[in-house]
Amino acid sequence: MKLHEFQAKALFREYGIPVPRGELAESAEEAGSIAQRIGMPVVIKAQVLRGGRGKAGLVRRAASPAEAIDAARAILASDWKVRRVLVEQALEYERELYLSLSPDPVAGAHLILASAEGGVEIEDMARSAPEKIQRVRVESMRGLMPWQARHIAFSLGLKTETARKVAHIIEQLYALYAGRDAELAEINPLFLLPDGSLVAGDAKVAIDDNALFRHPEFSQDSADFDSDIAREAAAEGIPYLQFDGDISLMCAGAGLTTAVYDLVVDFGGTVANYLEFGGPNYRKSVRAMELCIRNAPKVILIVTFGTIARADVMAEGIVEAIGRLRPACPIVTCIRGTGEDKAHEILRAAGLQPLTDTEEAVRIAVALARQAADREAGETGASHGGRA
Amino acid sequence: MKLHEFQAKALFREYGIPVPRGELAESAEEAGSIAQRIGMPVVIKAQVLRGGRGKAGLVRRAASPAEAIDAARAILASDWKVRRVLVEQALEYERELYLSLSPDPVAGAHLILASAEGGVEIEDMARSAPEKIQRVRVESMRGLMPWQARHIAFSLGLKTETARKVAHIIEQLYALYAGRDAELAEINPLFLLPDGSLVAGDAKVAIDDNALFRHPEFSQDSADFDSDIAREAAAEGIPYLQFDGDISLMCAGAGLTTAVYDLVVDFGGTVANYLEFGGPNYRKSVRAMELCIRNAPKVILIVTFGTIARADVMAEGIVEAIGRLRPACPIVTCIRGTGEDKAHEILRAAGLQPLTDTEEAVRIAVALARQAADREAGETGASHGGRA
Amino acid sequence: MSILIDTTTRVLVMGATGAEGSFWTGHMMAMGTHVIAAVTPGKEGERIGDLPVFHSVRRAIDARGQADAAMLFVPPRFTKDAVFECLDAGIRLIVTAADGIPLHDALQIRAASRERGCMVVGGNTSGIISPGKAMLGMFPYWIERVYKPGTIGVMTRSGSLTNEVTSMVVRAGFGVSTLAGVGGDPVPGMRFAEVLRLFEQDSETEAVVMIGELGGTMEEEVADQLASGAFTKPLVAFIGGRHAPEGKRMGHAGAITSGGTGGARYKMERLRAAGALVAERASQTGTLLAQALHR
Amino acid sequence: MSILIDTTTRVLVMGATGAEGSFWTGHMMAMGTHVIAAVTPGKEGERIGDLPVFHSVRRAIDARGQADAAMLFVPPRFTKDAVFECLDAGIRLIVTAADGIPLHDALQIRAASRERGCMVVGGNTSGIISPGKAMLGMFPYWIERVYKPGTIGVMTRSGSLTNEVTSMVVRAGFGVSTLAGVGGDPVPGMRFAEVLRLFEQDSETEAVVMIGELGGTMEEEVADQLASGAFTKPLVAFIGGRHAPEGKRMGHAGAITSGGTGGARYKMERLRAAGALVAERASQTGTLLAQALHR
Repeated sequence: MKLHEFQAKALFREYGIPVPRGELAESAEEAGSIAQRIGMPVVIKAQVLRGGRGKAGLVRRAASPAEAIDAARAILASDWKVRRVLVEQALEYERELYLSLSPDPVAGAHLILASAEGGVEIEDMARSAPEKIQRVRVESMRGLMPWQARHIAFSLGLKTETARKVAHIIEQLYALYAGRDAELAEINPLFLLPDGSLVAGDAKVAIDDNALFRHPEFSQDSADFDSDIAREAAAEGIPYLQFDGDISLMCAGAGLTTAVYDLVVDFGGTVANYLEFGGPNYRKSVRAMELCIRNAPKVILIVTFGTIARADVMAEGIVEAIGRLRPACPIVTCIRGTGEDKAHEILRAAGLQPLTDTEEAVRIAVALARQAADREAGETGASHGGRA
Repeated sequence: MKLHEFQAKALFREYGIPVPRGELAESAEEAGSIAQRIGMPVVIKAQVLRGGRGKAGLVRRAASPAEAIDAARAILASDWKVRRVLVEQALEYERELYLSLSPDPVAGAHLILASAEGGVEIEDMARSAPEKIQRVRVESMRGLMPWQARHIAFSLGLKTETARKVAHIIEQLYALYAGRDAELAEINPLFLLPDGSLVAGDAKVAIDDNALFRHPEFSQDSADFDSDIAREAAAEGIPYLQFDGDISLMCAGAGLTTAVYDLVVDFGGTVANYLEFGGPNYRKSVRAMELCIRNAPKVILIVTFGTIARADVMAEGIVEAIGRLRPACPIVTCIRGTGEDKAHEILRAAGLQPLTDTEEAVRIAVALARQAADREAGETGASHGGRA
Repeated sequence: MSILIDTTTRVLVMGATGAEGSFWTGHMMAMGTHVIAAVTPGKEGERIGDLPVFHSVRRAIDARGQADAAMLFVPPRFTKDAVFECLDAGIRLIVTAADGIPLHDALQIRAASRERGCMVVGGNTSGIISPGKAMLGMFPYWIERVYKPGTIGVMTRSGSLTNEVTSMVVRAGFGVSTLAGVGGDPVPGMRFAEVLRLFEQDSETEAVVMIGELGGTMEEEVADQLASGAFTKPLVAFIGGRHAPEGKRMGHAGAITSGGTGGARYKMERLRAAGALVAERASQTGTLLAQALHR
Repeated sequence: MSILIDTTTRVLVMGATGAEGSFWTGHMMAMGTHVIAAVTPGKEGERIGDLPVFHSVRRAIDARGQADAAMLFVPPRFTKDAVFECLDAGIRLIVTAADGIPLHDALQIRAASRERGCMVVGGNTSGIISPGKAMLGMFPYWIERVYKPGTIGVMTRSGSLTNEVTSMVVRAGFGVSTLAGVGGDPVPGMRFAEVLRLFEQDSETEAVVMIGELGGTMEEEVADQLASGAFTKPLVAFIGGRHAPEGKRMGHAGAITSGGTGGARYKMERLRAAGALVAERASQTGTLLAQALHR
């Protein structure tokens, strides 16, 4: 679960990591009055979870409350569906540093990365100038030792007093990362101000979804979903991703669904959504199909090869769903695994053709989607010319 | 730092370990009204740090407020100098269990001991029926794992529901022990009540003195010292033990002072106090001697053999102390180590005889103490007959 | 013998008293797995069929003798504790089915198992199976169709997709020596490279099929192994997520990329460059295998 | 060579920039100890005499090469961190003078050093010295009177008392091969039994003097070692606290007994029964030594 910048900065405050003065605004006017209160200049930053907001013009500087209002209005009106902006004092800095904590899956450890040259993507720096990155591995059973924070801070080539402050921030960032089960805690940039103090310019924190039961203080914010359907799927515990293509995937098993996604694209189709109803959700056919239908797909493609997720149970559910939901689009089924003979009987009885080969099923689904598109094109008079 | 039972039980409450209802009283009347409030029967328990209060009659049961007043009065009037009593509901129990956490210095671990037969001294049980004690070692870097608490609880031969509660109490006791840097956390007995619930009958917790800087919530209570002199010495950081003999030891180095104590007893003398003014305190001769004099000793015996604790500095301090305090008793000095030649000059100039052999110094001190005792006996007309 | 398990492996099952646990424990035993005890705190004295239940791993081992392996049907939030209970009892192979182990727990499990030289397989895995010998996990009972005994080692991050791919392997006339599901989590207890090391030494394994996907670096580690000559048998790889959009988590917690590394295409290139036969589609696996083994 | 240290031992000093630390570091070097670097965070670039100072142990080692040993003049509350910094850098012998290390820190230090097969001597110790060769710690500079080079190994829990006893050893005509102060804490990093194992193997050590006291089980462990035949040279023991009252802490944090075990008399009996020569008084040490070595 990725946190918004303003949420991450609230955590920073809790752990004693300095952040700029700032407040959250939901309207341009509110942004203006916050700017007034904080004092000029300010930065207006879109609170979105997607990367690249800077390049998209969603982080703007303002030298007056009026400019702040304009900037906030422009950001809130962008096609990124921005709901909130963070209005923050704009700081003059001498230098930008980089700090992060993330897991090291091979060692079963945590990894501290630090650089005296922040403000750029760490991946880019890792490629272009790896020697500028200091790394220290933190044993996961033991946790961070103070000497590790000191060693990394003093190895950045900073003045003694600055290095001591960096060491302290590393300890606090680790406390946050470990205490809140984060999968990432990053400060980029960490500003070094002319007076020698350090302030987190940005804040990226992602909490491990599997550990949310230990942290009831976090709740998925409705703004964090790609769509309403995605939010409903999450509430149901159904893995779901929103796309804008033609074919709704309603499959069982993450690996298989991903492979089917690849085949759809290989064969020239487009995906409306990724949806898994296997594992613990294999009795939720009706709910799964309901979510798929909401995308008005041209085809629903069902592929399963389950062990625990019984084919017959899923087939029954699918037939029930069709009866209740009466989807307008064709349904392609390729259901195998435990109880597949019975499943195939059930599907046949409901007038569906039980396929057994994944590639064949995907090809048929792509063909059906194309026919539907061509039909729509014919109906609306538009021509898809080049398409075969 | 040993905690009183009532302090330890307050910690138990904080960590969710059930304790009997109870309150602290400083007078017999107060004990009576607490008994009234809690309901009969009650137990009145002297709050003292010495062991053996049960055998000394300082734990008494009362069936009425009047009995409670009498019991409290008797306890407060005992020669144990009891200042406070804990008035607690007296519980009917089916069984007494034992639980403790303590360090394992060889393994560098913590040790959980548990027994389904509590209420007796664990050392006695370890000798007489070691098979009745369950032991689990807790790795000090990793801490207690829940499985360890379950394993030990389920190995006590209790009913499932009781075992689950014991496991929980073990986890909480460990949380207290680890979280507060305890050197001992013991529940003996842990009552199993007829309704299946568990309640800590007694509570022994000792906090590591060296870790008190991490726990400002604990402060040495004036009642916890053997004497006012001991309290003042502790405030000064001077290791001190109160005895009631004739010879004040004013030595440097724990091992050497202990060896001198042995020699005094070997040679027929008695010790008034153990006092170390070596290490960081070697410039505190005046303060050290002041504390010794308060015991009105028959001799002050000074033995040192210091490396960092410089002999000349100590000798100067001693001479200064004598000048300022004018002790009534003789002073025997055996000062060696760094700067000893200069030290001996200083002592000689002040009219003291600088000895260099520890045994000789102790023999002289014992002889002087005996002469003083004989003199006193002569003065008061009493006879010490048998003494040589 | 096969890698990791065979008919003589003495297995202890934790969480075998739940509905799912008892079903699969029964199935494991029916397939020949030598299960010696079940462990569920508070249930000592009960039995699952003939299988005695104990309060703790240590008590089970005291009563039944040392176990070589443990199968865990334990909820994710209790998995770390269960794994450490097994590690502390000296069990050297632990398979955990739990889907949803907290990341920091998984890191500690990984660290502890490495430190002791033990193997923890999973979480989020169907487990491991040496068809015809033993099984630790949840593999289909219509097993012969996709898990025929044979000489192909399979290692995988997926469940259903493995059924799909392995059915291709069988259709092409091969069988499976051992199938090891390392699981779909970002921090698996045992990594492909470690399984591959065992397959390299296994005289019953002629070639290996790896079913990987986007995210993480496990497939890259295998490419390094091939490139260094540490693995000398034919390796056929299928990598899911060639078209997965960046920054999206494709079902498995571990199936996500960011910043350009860990993509399926990149993995495929690395593997090809290191000498692996890489299938574009699952259906090609059998053909590539036949090609690799010159059949 | 002597046990633990000699002239070739490469030593790093932490906390050498403080008044006490710099004094004793200078003294260590004057006595021939091969000190290669000092470590004090924030002071890199400074020098103590010729000795360069570094921010961290790792930086010191990167610049000066691996250290064999570290001497810590670090306050007790920072000792755990300093010890781990040294252990993590692969330093195999660490001496810590700190008096007042928190108990739980000491337990973790002990566990970590055991796990890695390293030795942590102390806290609350004067350190170790092989007279004429090297010193890690704080031993008198009027050293020849009580620390003459020779063939007697000394191990002790005390400081001043050791000066007293060792002066008896020298007065009786002997000298010291190595003196190891394990310290007066209840959880010493290195225990008598572990020092004794080294003395057993040391060709330069003919006999050992142990200066013990009430509390703990270190002397009993030595008795076990003698009884089992694991130590074959003469051992002379002096145990302080024969008359110490129960439940009183006699100066050293570790010098306390309760419940009847750990008393000085009990230790003396155990040692005598195991074949040690046990001095009732410190002054007997030299005589017993002469008797043991038939001189």
